[in-house]
Amino acid sequence: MNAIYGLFPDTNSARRALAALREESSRLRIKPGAIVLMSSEPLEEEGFGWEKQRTYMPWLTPLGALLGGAAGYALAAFTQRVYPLPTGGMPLIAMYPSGIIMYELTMFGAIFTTIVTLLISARLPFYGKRLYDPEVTNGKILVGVADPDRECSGEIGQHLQSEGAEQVREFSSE
Amino acid sequence: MAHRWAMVIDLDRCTGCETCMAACHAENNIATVDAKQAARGRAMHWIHVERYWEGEFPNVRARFQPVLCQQCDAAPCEPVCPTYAAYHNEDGLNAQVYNRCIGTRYCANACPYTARYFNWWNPVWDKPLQLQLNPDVSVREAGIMEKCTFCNQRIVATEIQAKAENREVQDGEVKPACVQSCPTTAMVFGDLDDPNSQVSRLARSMRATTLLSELGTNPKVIYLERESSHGND
Amino acid sequence: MNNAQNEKTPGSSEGKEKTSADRFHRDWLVVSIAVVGLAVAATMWVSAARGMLEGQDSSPAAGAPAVSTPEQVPAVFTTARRSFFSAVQEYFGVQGTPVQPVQFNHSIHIKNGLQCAGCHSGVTQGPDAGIPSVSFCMACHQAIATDKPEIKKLTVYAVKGREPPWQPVFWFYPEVHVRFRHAPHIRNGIACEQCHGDLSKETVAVRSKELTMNFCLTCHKANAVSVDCVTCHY
Amino acid sequence: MATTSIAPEYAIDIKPDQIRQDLLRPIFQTSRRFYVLVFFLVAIGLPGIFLYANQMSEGMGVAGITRPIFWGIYIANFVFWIGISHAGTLISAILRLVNATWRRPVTRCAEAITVFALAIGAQYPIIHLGRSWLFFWLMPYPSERGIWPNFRSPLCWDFFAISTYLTGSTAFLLLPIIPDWAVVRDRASGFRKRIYTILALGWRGTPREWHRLEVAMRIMAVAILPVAISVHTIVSWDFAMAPVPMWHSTVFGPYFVAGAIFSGIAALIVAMGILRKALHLEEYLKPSHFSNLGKLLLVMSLLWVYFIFAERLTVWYGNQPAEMAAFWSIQRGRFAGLFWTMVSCNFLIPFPILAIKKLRTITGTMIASSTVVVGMWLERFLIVVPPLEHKYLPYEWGTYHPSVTEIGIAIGTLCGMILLYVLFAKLVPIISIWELKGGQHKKPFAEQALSAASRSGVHLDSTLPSTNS
Repeated sequence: MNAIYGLFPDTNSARRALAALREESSRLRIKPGAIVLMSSEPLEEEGFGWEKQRTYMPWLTPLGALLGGAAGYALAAFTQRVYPLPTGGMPLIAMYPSGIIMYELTMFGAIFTTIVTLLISARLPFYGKRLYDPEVTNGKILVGVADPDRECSGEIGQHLQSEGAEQVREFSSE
Repeated sequence: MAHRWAMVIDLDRCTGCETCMAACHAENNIATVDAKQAARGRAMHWIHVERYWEGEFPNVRARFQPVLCQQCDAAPCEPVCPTYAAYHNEDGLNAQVYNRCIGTRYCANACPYTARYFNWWNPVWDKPLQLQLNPDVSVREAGIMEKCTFCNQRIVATEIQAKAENREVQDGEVKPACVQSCPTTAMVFGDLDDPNSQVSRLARSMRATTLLSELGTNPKVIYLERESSHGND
Repeated sequence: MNNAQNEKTPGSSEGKEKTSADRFHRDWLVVSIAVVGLAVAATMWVSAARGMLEGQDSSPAAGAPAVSTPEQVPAVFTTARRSFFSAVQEYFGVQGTPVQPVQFNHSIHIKNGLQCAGCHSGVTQGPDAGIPSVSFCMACHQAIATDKPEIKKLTVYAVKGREPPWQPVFWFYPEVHVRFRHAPHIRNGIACEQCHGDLSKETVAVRSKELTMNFCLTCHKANAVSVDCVTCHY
Repeated sequence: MATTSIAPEYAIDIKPDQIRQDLLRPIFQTSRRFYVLVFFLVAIGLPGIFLYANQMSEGMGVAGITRPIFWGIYIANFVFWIGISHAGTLISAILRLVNATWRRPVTRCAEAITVFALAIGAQYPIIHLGRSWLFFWLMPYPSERGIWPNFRSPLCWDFFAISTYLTGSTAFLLLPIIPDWAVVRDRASGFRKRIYTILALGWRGTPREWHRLEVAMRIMAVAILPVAISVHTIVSWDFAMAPVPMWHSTVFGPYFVAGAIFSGIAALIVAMGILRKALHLEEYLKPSHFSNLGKLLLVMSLLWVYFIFAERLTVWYGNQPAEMAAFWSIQRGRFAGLFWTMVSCNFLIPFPILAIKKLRTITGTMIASSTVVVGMWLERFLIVVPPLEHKYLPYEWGTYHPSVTEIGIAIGTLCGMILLYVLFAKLVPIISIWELKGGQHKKPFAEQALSAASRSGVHLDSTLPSTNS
């Protein structure tokens, strides 16, 4: 993968660069989803695409919780039947204790699903080589284009430069 | 054929001779501890005789009450054990499975009678005293909870014998060591499910009572109160 | 906790500061290891000494003054494991392979028409199957196969009037607290080989089946016998 | 989008570069004091391990517990540490949910207390076992015996509750550290760089990563609260489910939870105070933070007094002989000194300090918190021991004195906890760098994340939305 990107000192210039790239995307032959943004803190302001982010996580978590609860009941019920001990006429599967186990496993399911969903949907962990610049954690905002068209990459670089990029760099995974 | 093993102890007959304690120690391989440990409360007696004084000096009278695991029907020790080491079997025994015990000691806390004993150390016998250990009963090691089993080894042996002879276990056939050794026959052991057993008849006595009955543990050790405590003394 | 020391040290060149700091760190490392080692040794010593005292105290004869000298400390029987290694072995249920004093050949005896209970006579009566005494063996072997080397070994034991130290093949660690009774199993028609394997194919008995709890439970459940814990564990 | 203004007393007016420099300093610079501290903690704590090994080889007899006091300070410590663990996640989750902007410098050091106190506290049920090496029988796993744990036992509930809470709070602590580890990764070199590269999971800071992290943290904040409550309720049921006089009480659940939060806040204030001095975080942990947490501590102190009053009054009115024996031994007997020390530590001393605004300074809250931590340990001790000494049958009463083994192990675990915390503060920025920066000029993330998520269409497949808006 190749990329060209600029490092911006503040949100305003980064936002302008983003807007410019989006506007000119067809002319610069930028593929959909190829514009890359990286920052050292969440950029929740308008113009950074935050409003377009969407995840199934709030739906998957209750699902995981349900699965956890069901597993809790299955565990409590199954294990009691495996080795049925005399209960003196009381139900073999004790209701309140099973409820407590179910409750804890419900919460465990929810928490576990959330963690797994986070890692999968954020594509973490990833240890291969991919577009990144350590300047990001210095507070710079990285705006760039992945796999730019070879003829247009120079122009993209100029755009980035003109919108206030401190540096324009190129990245190649080879 | 399920049973409901129970014991009746007639307090009028108990003389406090503590033969039951000695018999229990011999039968069940109960570890002895030294004086220092005993003073710290670590002596183990599955059955022990409690002494009360009645009346004002000099007109006092000693009263005795043998206390052992009450083999509760609703035993507080059972549900709290995380490994099912304390559980109830079909014969109504409040059983303790040594090999399942991991030593949480929760059952001992839950037991209102403090009838459970913990092996604080590995038991020690001077050689050749180990030769008198009962081979029918295991020797418990450190970290394990133990308590009166109603001499389960005798119950099992009797049941096996009865089965070999193709008959039912007779009333009075099973005798735990304490019952067997009691010189005044203050203790009677038997099946509470059998309405004609001696235990059942005595348990229907007007004098029948249980220890800490207000706790609802429903013990299967039934004490026959002293006549004298009704004012006949 | 862990910063700013460098700020406080008087200004000097970077390199010099670093070497002195390095030496400092190394010194501390040495001293730390030394003192930690000492702490370990001291604790172990204290606990060992205390353990010895406790061992004496908890023996019933501790009250007697005579036991204070080491040679008079009575040999004791205890459930404590002999060593850490044996405790680990027991924890993992390692039983090892027994080495028998005499290479007893089961298959020959069975081929010659002997029954298991003929020699292991306790099996129909009590908990233990039992091993016949050497005199029982000699009843036949005074006359039969006296020239075989193993029989000669056996004869030596018989002449000395001592039992060969047979090693158990099927046994449980005390910790499992199993009280197994042979007699009821035999009475209910359980064949010996169901638990002990086919001895007619073995010479010296080997542990051909692992007698785990699952092994017992499978059979007990299949035959609708009690699986109550205190049927076996007490 | 409007930005919320932050009250001036909480505003941290430091440049991002300076923030990074301040917060990363402990990671890259190691002082002598760090080595001295670690050395002493190891030296003092190590005997605990050997005492425990000795206890396993000799038997539980080396501990002071005896019949009928089968539980001693092992269980008191267990409850105490689990209580301390309610410092972080609970407080941090509540503050996150109510969008308290002043929480930002506080959350991570609080969450770290949770994780480590829980890890230490969870050792105690194992340490106190007669046969510790079989502790895994408390866990449900298929075995050839076909016997599973008894789900009716509160100890089994403990296992589930603590493992859920430990998983949740560890995630709650670790997830927001990932971006900070990325910061360290980009500055480190050599061996350290390799370690932090692994820890940072390849974090880059794309909008997708940030968004998922923030949604996850919001969900976690909601999910961890009921878990935290349930954990200490279940710990209280270890006692309340046994028919022991003074244990068998319905008030124990909320009473323990309140006590846990109480001791947790106190431990947090103590830890913050020490961190502030040791790591020179005066610019970050301001007096207003201590004052705010002090107010919270004040509320919990009052709640604690209310609960202990309710607990004792009902026992006293009930006047049951068995309960009264334990009751009087605490109020007037052998434990009276400890009881009144506890009341002083938990209420009489901290109340005026925390209630009077002039005294609610950093020093003031530190003093109050220190006494509360001591007082809450005494409370746990008084819950465990006196009732066991006075059960139903008077001829079974006994006395309990902790032994060297028990005290040594207690000290060992305390040192272990501090050591873990010191190492954590050394390896991880103890204040979240990105959250601190984010909090300086923006609306709290959670609200925004959710409103953003709800407004837009599902978009899972790109790092940034395409341009056709």
